[in-house]
Amino acid sequence: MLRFLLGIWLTAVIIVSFAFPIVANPRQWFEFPVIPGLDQKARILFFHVPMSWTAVLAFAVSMVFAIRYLATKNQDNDIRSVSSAGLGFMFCLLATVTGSIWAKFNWGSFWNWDPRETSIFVLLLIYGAYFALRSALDDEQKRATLAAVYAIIAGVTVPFFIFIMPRIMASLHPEPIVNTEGKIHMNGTMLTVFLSSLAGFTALYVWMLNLRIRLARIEFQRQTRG
Amino acid sequence: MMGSLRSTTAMFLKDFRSELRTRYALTALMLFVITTLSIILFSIGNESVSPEILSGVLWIIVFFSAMSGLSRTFVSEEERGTVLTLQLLAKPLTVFFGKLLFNFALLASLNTVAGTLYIILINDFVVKNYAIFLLTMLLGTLGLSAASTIIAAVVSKANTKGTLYPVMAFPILLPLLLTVISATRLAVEGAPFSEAAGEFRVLFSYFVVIVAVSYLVFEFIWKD
Amino acid sequence: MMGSLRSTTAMFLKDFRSELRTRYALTALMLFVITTLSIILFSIGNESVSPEILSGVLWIIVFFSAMSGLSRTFVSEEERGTVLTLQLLAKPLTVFFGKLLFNFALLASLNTVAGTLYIILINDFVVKNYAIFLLTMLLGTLGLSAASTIIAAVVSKANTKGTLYPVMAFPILLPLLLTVISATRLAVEGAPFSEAAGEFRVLFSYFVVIVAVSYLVFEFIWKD
Amino acid sequence: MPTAILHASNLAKVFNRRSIFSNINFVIPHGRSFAITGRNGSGKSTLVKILAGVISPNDGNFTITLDGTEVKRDDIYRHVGLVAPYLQLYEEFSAWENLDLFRKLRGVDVPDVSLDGLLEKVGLYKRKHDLVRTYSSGMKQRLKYAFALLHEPEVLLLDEPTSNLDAEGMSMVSEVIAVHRTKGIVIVATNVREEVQRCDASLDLDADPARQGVRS
Amino acid sequence: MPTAILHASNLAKVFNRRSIFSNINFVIPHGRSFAITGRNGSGKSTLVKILAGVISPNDGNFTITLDGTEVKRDDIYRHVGLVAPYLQLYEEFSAWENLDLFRKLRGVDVPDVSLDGLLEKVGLYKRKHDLVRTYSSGMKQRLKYAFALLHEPEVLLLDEPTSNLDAEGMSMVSEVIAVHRTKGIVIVATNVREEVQRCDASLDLDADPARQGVRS
Ligand code: HEM
Ligand SMILES: Nc1ncnc2c1ncn2[C@@H]1O[C@H](COP(=O)(O)OP(=O)(O)OP(=O)(O)O)[C@@H](O)[C@H]1O
Ligand SMILES: Nc1ncnc2c1ncn2[C@@H]1O[C@H](COP(=O)(O)OP(=O)(O)OP(=O)(O)O)[C@@H](O)[C@H]1O
Ligand SMILES: [Mg+2]
Ligand SMILES: [Mg+2]
Repeated sequence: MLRFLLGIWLTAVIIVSFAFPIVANPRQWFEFPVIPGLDQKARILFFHVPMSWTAVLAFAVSMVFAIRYLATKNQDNDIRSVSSAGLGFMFCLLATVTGSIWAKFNWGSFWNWDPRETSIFVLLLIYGAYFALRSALDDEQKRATLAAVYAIIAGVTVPFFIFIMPRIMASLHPEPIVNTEGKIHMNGTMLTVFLSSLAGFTALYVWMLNLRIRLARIEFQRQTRG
Repeated sequence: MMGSLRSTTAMFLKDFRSELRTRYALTALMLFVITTLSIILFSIGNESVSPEILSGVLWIIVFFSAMSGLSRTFVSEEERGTVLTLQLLAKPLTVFFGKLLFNFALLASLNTVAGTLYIILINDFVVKNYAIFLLTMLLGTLGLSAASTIIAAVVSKANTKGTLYPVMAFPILLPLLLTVISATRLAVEGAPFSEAAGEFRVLFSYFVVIVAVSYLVFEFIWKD
Repeated sequence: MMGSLRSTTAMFLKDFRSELRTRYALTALMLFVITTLSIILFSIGNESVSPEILSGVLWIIVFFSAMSGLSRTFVSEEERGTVLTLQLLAKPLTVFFGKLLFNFALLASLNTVAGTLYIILINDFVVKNYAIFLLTMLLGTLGLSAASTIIAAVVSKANTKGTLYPVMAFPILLPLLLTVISATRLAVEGAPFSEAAGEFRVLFSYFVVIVAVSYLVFEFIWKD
Repeated sequence: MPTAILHASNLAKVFNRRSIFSNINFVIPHGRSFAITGRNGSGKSTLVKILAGVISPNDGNFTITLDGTEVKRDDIYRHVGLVAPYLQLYEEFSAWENLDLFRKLRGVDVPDVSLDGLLEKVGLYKRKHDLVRTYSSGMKQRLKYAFALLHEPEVLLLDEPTSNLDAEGMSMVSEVIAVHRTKGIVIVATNVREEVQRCDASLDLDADPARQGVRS
Repeated sequence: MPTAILHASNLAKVFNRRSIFSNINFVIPHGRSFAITGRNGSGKSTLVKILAGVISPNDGNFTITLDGTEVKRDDIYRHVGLVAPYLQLYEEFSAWENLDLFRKLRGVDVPDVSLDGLLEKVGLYKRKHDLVRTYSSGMKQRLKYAFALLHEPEVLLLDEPTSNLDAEGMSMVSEVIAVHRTKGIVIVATNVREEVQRCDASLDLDADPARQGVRS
């Protein structure tokens, strides 16, 4: 039941985000304002940003359960951790793809080592390595432990990027929506749509996570018996 | 903290001596540095290259050599089955810091060779501010050896060691590499020391953070 | 000549499996290439580099891949004490050619990916004469894998035989690398095929010589 | 030397979901020797490794108490000595270099003379400067005894104590057991009937309901 | 199966200037079992390795003749099977993968069923798909028998045949020896008196004038 609501919700968001016109100074409730630098292209914001945020969220969750695993040595925590990591990887890919398509039209090229691009690229590398490591370990306790350890080690190095990237290269990437001056380029409508999309994607993530966890658990039980 | 210092040095000396006997790691490292350097020299020929690129290349060489040599410390313990022996002889941290010390020594000697040769052989690479250059080398070596040691510990437990090591190490080392490269640039451009302060702060804290994390997680890797 | 072909392939498959146990391991290889490449990409950044240097850098990558396979080849047999087992199972040459095949396969697959990505990702690196480029890649890979295999064999015995053989590795490798680099340059400069004929002759004969020599000396290295 | 007691209460070990053994219970008081038997793959070595503190049980727990104070898990390695087939010493070093490394790693102050004494006792004195790589299987086994006794542990764990040894080596082993029994605890994991009978008490893992021999 | 004969005439081995043994002479006709004894470090394994053709004697020579034709040194490995403590199998593979590798490497056509039979015989059938890394010491020893018997060699070399084995394993060994004795030659290097006595003939390396036990 819930999942139908989710489906309807997301389709609504998609339709709206494309249907509503973008005008210089919106009067009707259904009009989006122009965001300087990205006019029609602003629409992707409704997908690109939620995706990236969901990815970040998923990795965070994965990290939490990784730490829990090390604390409890309970295999179930590993199941949760890896499931979330997988989803994070997927959303991260989507964000990159949408992002780079966006980049193509905004900055002229799909990829040009923009800090944001670099950081997400590294994120992909880290979790690529994470899964490669998992596949190279037979014993499941070891697999869980070492994967968790690696995720943690990688995790602590991420902040360094945030710090050094600006020093090394300037970014073309638009300011965070909630940026320093706290000025918001969106009007009520746009913000509503944006936030609904954000909520929609988060819900999608939660739903998929539960599916994967249940699946993994069943798999686990099956192997225990067989 | 790191077990008694005495046993840590013992651990270090053990690896050191067995390296002197087998020369596996050292061979790999040196072979790589020398070969790569001569490739660079050859391909540069007599055209001039921007110092930016040169400082990048220097650290590429260092990174690659590190990747081809530094995993040995743990991998060989694993393959000869002496892990159990060590577990019965010393605290995990003694082992870790011993290995770290060894990798540092290895990498330091490597970098000294690489750096010296680089400066001597490549004319376009002129260090204008040695204070920056040397400090970068030092901090870079520290951070690099710390990160590659803990990753080596993880990789040693995996099946595909050869190719997995750089894959796992790179994303973790990247912030370090980017920083040392920009610091090296400053050294070559002859910027005042103060300008590199930011880089040094990053490098130092990187080292501290990695060691701290290793300190916390190593036992999980070491004991099964 | 190389023991029966069947047993040679068996030898090859054994190393292949122990390196790539799971089907996912292939992604590890991909990542390996991507990693090595992105290091280059980072240090190049957005500035433009001469094709000469780029062709040098390409071969640094290739050489690195060769090294990472190298440690796997004989040293691990030595350290795990499975040398005796192999001696009881097969003729020395079966072992050698098995290992050679493995190193070649590993290197070839890595290079294919690396070369392709290199051309795609690095805009300044434009191959004008693909015939030359591909043939160079092939011959280079052959020569490099042959050389690194026999070197690995020597290195693995270095401790027991207590010698400095490894140092010889460098002079052995250098001519090969320099030749492939200049050949690659020709490919990039779009020289006519005939112009690279000299390089190809060198590369081919290099491969033949190395294999022939290995064929003769391997038995002495292998049996103690 | 302090009086040692070893308590094990319903220990269980599972490897990749295969239960090796479960609810193992025993108490070994000071001055006793204890035998662990069972067919190949029954879990002797696993149990030994658990008691040595190098792998952790999936269930239950065990404690070594010295003069009433319990030994912390991280410190167990100081108080146990292990001889086992899966124990490897450093082959690129000589016997002497190995022992020298061990005392330094452990941070125990064993004078050179007692190292020599130890080597004499295990019959390797004359060969102490040869690389372990060149040792025969029996000589390696002998060196493991030096490894296990170096730090005078309260608990001595012997997994297949007499394997690879000749008659003279075997008598050395029984002497070691006899002597060490008076100083602390000796645990022997073996398939040899005589060795089991020589111990004060014994545990047969095959008797364990959840036992897992090779055949099963 | 061809009739095998093994001649050894004044074999001598020197390891960096230490003479291990010298002028060892013996002949082992088809259908006999031959024991090699001697204290630890007396040279049993060295002699075994020489007979297996993996190391060469410093003096003297030995020949294996099958139906009167002498086996070339390079081909000896086809006709001998070895079980020894210093033999290592591939730990990252399962028992099955190991045997599969071995038959392919040897280029012998052993059908899958007989691989299974072999594994059943050494009691590892149920565990054939587990990695050798996870095997117990006795299970590894059992697998070595599969390694040695796979290609049905004429000469079977058993160095410390019963080490790490349980009662059932030992009976397997004596069966293997009994059966193989009828097919060719069995050479046993051991310190266990019973095993020596069970053989048709024996050689005591300690009796050798130039003998080199550990002590000397
Ligand atoms: C390959 C190219 C791109 C990648 C990998 C990428 C990646 C990301 C990531 C990871 C985030 C979320 C993390 C954060 O907000 O700090 C993000 C947010 C965002 N991106 Fe991108 N992006 C790309 C290109 C673009 C382009 C071309 C634009 C617009 C011109 C854009 C606009 C935005 C905006 C507006 C946000 C929201 C910022 C915030 O709310 O914090 N992105 N992008
Ligand atoms: N590679 C080598 N280099 C130098 N000396 C060696 C080498 N291999 C063996 N030795 C020496 O040769 C002697 C005989 O070794 P060997 O392994 O044959 O003894 P063994 O009779 O098998 O003893 P054990 O009963 O312990 O197995 C030993 O003193 C050993 O130290
Ligand atoms: N790391 C591991 N992973 C999975 N299974 C393991 C592992 N170590 C041991 N086992 C299994 O646990 C069981 C007990 O092993 P253990 O070595 O304790 O047997 P054992 O009683 O010592 O046998 P042996 O008499 O041959 O030494 C065996 O079935 C073995 O396969
Ligand atoms: Mg055991
Ligand atoms: Mg022997």
